[in-house]
Amino acid sequence: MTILFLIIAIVILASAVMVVTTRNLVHAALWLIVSLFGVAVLFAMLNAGFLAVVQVVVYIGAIAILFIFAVMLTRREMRGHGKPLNNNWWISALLSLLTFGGLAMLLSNWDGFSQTPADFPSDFDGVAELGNALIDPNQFVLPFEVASILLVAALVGAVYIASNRK
Amino acid sequence: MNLWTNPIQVIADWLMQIFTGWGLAETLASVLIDLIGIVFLVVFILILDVMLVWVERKVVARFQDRLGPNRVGPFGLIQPFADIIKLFIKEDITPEGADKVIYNIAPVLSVSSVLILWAIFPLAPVIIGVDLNVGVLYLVAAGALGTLSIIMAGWASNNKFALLGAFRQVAAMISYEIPMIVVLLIPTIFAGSMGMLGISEGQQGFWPWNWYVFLSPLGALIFLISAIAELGRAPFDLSEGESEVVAGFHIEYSGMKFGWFYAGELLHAFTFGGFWAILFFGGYNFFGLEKLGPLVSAAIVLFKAMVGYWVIMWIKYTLMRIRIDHMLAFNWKFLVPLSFVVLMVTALLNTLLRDAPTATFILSMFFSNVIIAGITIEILRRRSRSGREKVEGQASSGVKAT
Amino acid sequence: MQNEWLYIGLFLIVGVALPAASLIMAAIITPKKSNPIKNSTYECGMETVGDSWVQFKAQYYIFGLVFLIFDVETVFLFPWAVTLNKLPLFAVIEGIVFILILLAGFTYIWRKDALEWA
Amino acid sequence: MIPLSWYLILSAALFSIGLFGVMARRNAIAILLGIELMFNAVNINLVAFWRYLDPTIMNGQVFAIIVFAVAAAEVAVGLALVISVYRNRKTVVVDDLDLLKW
Repeated sequence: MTILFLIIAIVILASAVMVVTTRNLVHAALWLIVSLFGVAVLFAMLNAGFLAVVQVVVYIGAIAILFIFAVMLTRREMRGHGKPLNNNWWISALLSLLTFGGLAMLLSNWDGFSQTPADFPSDFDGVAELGNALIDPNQFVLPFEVASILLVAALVGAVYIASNRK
Repeated sequence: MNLWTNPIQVIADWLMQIFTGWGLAETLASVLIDLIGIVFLVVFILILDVMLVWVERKVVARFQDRLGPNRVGPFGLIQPFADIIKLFIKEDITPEGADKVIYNIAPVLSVSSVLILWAIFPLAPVIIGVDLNVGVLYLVAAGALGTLSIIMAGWASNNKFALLGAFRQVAAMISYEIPMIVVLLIPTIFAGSMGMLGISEGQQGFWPWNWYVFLSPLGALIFLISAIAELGRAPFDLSEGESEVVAGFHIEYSGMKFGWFYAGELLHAFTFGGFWAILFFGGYNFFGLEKLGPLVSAAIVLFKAMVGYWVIMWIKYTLMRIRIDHMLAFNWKFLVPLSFVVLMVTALLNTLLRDAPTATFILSMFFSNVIIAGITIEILRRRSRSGREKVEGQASSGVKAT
Repeated sequence: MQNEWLYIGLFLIVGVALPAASLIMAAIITPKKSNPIKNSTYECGMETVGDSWVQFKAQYYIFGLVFLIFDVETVFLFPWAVTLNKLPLFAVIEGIVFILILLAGFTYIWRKDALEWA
Repeated sequence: MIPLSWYLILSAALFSIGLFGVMARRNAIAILLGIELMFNAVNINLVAFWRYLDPTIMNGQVFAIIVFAVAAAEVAVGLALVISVYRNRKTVVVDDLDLLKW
């Protein structure tokens, strides 16, 4: 179990590094897929099977495809043509390292840092529970409907921006 | 428990005894047994796949009034094996400028995106890889990997035709995925479960009235149409418009890599025929025959899958290719609204009629679908009539002007 | 739960390994006599002109975009559909409202001709 | 079993890598890729907390799904903006997009 986690973590982080450093954007999008697939495996390890499958459906099936479409539409930047990173990349690297260090320090001071998992109920149907939580008026019915409105806003806005017909 | 009522469990127990006898740990032994089962299943599927090549060629020959393969072996049965040997020893050409790694990954991903569907394929209540409680979404997720493999193949080939074909194919596939996902919600609603076994059990009964095709005939139809588009078969085989983009995304592939694309497509068609049968045509339920034993159930499912595959072939070899703009318009302006309407009506009726007797439930579900279909046809008729009048009006006025 | 996904993982590994193994075997036994003509990009016998990155229509992106939005929406609907048999009427109405909001946006972009291919 | 800290450290590292991508990349699409990494770091945290604290309370998973919706909306609008900018300025390199500096 631990070994599996370590392998997955290394895959996720290594491909994430490839995402932010690769010159070829299609390769970067494919590395992103590898990284996100690793995250899906983590979700499955955490007993969140529904989220693992949704991760594959949404990220690999839709978002990655959308990225590749967008890269193809803006193809002039595809090849060579200068550096992938800007001139101040070392400041960014420093800042990211600082962020990581800060986060790690903050987290390690927290009491529950090395907590072990809670007992998992044996006959637990995550999807049904999720459905109940989403439409229960005392829980998340408002976020559920607001998510729909958010999606509609994104749909209308993005179509308006992207289409060249005025 | 004996070999007839639960063969897999008996064999697994027997293997378990052997392995633990060798001194293997219990967990390791169970993983090993799983692995053996998977390898057997995958090899079985691949052999089935080889036979599908023969079936496809024979059936298309009959559709076109030919004989089909009949030289190698009885009825040409050995023909697909000869084909495979030929593909296997054929020189493999990687075109110049291709992105080698991605170019080689794409065919593997293409076929494994189909193979992993069999992990949740319920051949019988006790013969199933694993009954995921998110089975229906797993189907969609595997389809997402297939889409990815196509775009990878098209992009890595460094060929204009391949890229264009891949883009068209992917645009069509993702578009038709929407009605498919929406329609997949319908069996989920009826069964109250996303698991494939739950859906199969929801359709139990001696008579086939409980099959979801009777509760939602429109759903079954939409699933079939979008499955065909997902497969990229005629009439939706845009990527293979020979006169435009030649062979589409796999134009640069040769030898065994092409072979995997081809085998993957056939297996995909068969698998979707199977899932069509499971989701809408009762799965392993067939006039009580499934009670005889799991092997009979498995035979029933495979038979139904073959029928579904035959329907997909029938459509493929009957209809002509549809232009991409017509195809996308048909999806977005017809299938998507229709599938959402069917979903909403189904959800509403399912709740309103929860306490009604079964006969009332089935009949009202069926007739609600018939009414929706009637209204849809009426709307289409009005629209086409007004469109025709517009065109004819212009034509007649044009005649007057001259 | 854990074991289910372990099984899927094993299946994925076998499903990738078998085709990959066959490709590797094929790569070992096939003849390798490449020459520039053979390796050139296929374009109906013509010399290839320019880059393979042809300019694509923005419409591809628009369809991808609409697909993404609907995809995420159905993700919300799956838990709803699973529990639907046990829910009171208003919960079903909530789901239908959810769909109708999205269909309203869909109708809007339809009216704006964003779904036309040409 | 794996302690919670491992997941948290992994997610912090993923977040930092994403942050680096957002700050250092020149191409606007690559910046959006970095943002996706950050979203996923958040999701790992949410799901890990759900699993480790109390699995019967679904808050973590519901939040994760909302993050999916937000990520989808962000990608859709973000890439639409990139395409629109590309159409007008013929570039997606953010350093060259200095319209507001005039």
